Amino acid sequence: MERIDKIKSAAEALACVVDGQSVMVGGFGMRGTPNTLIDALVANGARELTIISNDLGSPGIGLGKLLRNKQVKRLIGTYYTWNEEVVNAFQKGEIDVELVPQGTLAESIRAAGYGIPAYYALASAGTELGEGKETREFDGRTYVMERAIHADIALIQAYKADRIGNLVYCKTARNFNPPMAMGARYTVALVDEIVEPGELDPECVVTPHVFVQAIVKESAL
Amino acid sequence: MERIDKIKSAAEALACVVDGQSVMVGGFGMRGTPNTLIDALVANGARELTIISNDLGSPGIGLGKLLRNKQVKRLIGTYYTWNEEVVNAFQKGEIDVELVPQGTLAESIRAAGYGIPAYYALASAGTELGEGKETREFDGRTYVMERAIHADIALIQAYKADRIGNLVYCKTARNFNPPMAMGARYTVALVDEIVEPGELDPECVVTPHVFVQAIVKESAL
Amino acid sequence: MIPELSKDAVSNRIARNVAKIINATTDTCLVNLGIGIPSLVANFITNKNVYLHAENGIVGIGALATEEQAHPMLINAGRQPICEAPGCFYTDSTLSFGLIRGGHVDITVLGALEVDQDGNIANWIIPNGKQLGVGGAMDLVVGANEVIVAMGHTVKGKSRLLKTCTLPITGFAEVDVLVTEFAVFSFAGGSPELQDFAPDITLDELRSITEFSFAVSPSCGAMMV
Amino acid sequence: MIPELSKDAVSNRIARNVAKIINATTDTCLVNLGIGIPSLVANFITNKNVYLHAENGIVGIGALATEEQAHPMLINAGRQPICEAPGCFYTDSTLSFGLIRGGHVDITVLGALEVDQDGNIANWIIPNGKQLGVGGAMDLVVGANEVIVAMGHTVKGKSRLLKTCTLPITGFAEVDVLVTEFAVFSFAGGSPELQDFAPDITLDELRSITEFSFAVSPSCGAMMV
Repeated sequence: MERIDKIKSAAEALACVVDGQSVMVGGFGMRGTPNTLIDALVANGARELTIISNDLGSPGIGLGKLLRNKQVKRLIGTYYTWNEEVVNAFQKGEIDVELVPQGTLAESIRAAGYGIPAYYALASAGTELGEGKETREFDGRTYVMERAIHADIALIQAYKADRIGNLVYCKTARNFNPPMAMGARYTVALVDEIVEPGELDPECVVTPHVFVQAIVKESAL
Repeated sequence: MERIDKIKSAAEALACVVDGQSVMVGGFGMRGTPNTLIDALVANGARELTIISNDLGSPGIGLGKLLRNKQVKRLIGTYYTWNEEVVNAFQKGEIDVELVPQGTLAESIRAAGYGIPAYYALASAGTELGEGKETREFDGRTYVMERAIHADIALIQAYKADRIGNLVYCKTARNFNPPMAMGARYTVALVDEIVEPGELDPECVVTPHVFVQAIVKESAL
Repeated sequence: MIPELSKDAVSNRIARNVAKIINATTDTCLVNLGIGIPSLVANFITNKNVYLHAENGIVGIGALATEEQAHPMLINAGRQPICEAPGCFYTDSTLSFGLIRGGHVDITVLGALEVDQDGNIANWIIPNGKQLGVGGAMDLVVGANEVIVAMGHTVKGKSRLLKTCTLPITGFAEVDVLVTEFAVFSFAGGSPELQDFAPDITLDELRSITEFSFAVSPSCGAMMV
Repeated sequence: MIPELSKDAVSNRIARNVAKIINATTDTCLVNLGIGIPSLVANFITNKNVYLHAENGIVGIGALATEEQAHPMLINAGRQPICEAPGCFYTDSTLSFGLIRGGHVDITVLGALEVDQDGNIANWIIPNGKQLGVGGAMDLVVGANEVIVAMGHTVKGKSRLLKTCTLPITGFAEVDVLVTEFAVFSFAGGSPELQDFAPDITLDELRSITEFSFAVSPSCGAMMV
């Protein structure tokens, strides 16, 4: 049997996204954000989405486009101060926002990929963000139980892929992309360059091909 | 202030080990086992040690030396069939052996490094190895609660270090070495080669210098 | 008469029949090969969408290495020297088992001491025996989507295919397929159903060396020998 | 009279006095620099055993980058372009926060909205305000061994050093040191003790813009200005 081809156009790769799904999107402060895939998601038009991401870009930029296009129902993330439209929409009750400590967000997504249903963390215990979470003492300190955060789809950005989907990243554009690749059922990676299997150093692969279902090459490059 | 020098002889690096401590030792099937550091631990002579490792090498070889030298009180690991002296000593009641599923061992050590006191895993639920462990249902399946596994000292093997302690590994000699570097208070890395800071690709560092307190260069090389 | 096969013949026959199942998969497929007979399966994989995983930290195992090819730091979970396949990658034990625990391993091929009619598997300890080690077996049986057991049909003339396991259990009702040198059973329906058996044995002979009862699939055919 | 300092002067003065504390450490020291004033601290670090961490995934930050030095994919947690220090490494958000949660970060320098006399810190939300984001603040205050708060002493003439925080708390009794443009307080004893204050302000003036009561260290000296 011939090798399955994971390389697709952005539109093809996102054709399966439908209303109401949860979508993890990599990036931190506009680095490592898969903008071309976000554009394809805007074109796809799926609504009522739950977006799981560190931030929501800036007004009308990056993930901010999804909010302007009314595709967002709920946000799970850490920092929306960079996009005042999120703050406004939240205060008007137009969207739900679940703020999660940044390390908890990363670890809960990783837990989903690693088959861990729940773990304990110190962050947020006793604070407003920890309200409603089950607590438990270990060695004299109070922890909250955190559940794994799964998603239907992950949209990530990487520097290079090999043809089967192994990925490497560039500097601080790595951020949430590797755990998100693991936390979703279906991961689309936007990359600057595609090479043959064997051309990436097997000691330096950051995201294994196992976690990547579709590869989209950045078209402007 | 001058930069602190982490490069030491094996004897210097292990001088702090005393009776009764817990020592994590990297390696799987004799690859990635820091043999020169094990020899130094034999020379140090500390007794009543708890050794946390995947296996115990072969009779009289690798970690098997510690057993012959009567330095071991307790083993926490996954697979001792390769060393019949462990099986014999366990059956005679000379040492305690706590068998842990291999993935649980790795994850519990990693949890120690990541500040996670406990998490839930499927492996061993309902089996003899799961006896006495707290259980809990998530989404209809029964999990056991696993606690982080900490150690006083980790002895690991890597391929190259830079002078401040960033490490890269060689092929399947990597195995338990990276999580163990994180799970102990004091980590000694045995390496084949030492380079200057900046000579390792910052995208490819596997164990960050933060986790390495002493570097020992393999003397035979 | 039940043929007496050499140890090598048993191992190779089992490995080839396991490989046949894996080669027939049609999507990308991540496969973990355990210690012993399972590691031989690597030599018979021809499907380009199959990637082989060893829990000591590699995905993308090629064939077992010859003495000239062997690299001192490159082994499988059974400590055998192996080759790299293009696109392979190395990882530590944490991610290696994250692949398993997280359900990303499609198939695991494991040796066993006993399998019973409920699909229970025992393969981690013989109390007071010479085996003391669970390795990755408990992680694999619960984590992998499909569990294929590869083991010799009998030990010292006694069936290892039992009504009820006598040894401590590794995983409950986790066996999906059981391949011995004489038969391939599926547990898809919750109890063993014969899928294929060896042309050098009769069905009656097979029953005589199999303690558990089994159904016979309407499409039952011949194993590769 | 209390001097009116420019925003830049406030920021730089605070950053220099935080750096002074960090430069005085004698072991290897991993330091996380938060958004805003804390990120300026990078420019004043001279101790070779200090390594700077940004939670978006780098350890080994050099100075803030000039326009010519800036790399499009290299920023700190405040989205500012930065330089690499030799021996730096990149990681993902998981390990980056493992360093924090696991207690491997020796010092975190954080901005804040309010600090109170019990060492509570509020810095993640202004209800119905323009700030909606916790970022890494909650992970940092509980994970880092030492929490240094770097913030302007007042906002619109009102003290941010309060008897009791009015905003939702980020972490309870976690503040170890508080540095403003006019004073350095230690919370080692559980309540604020003045360590140093600015030469351009009197102790009475300092009390007049500080809501919480504080002790004065016997060795109290002058801040760097």
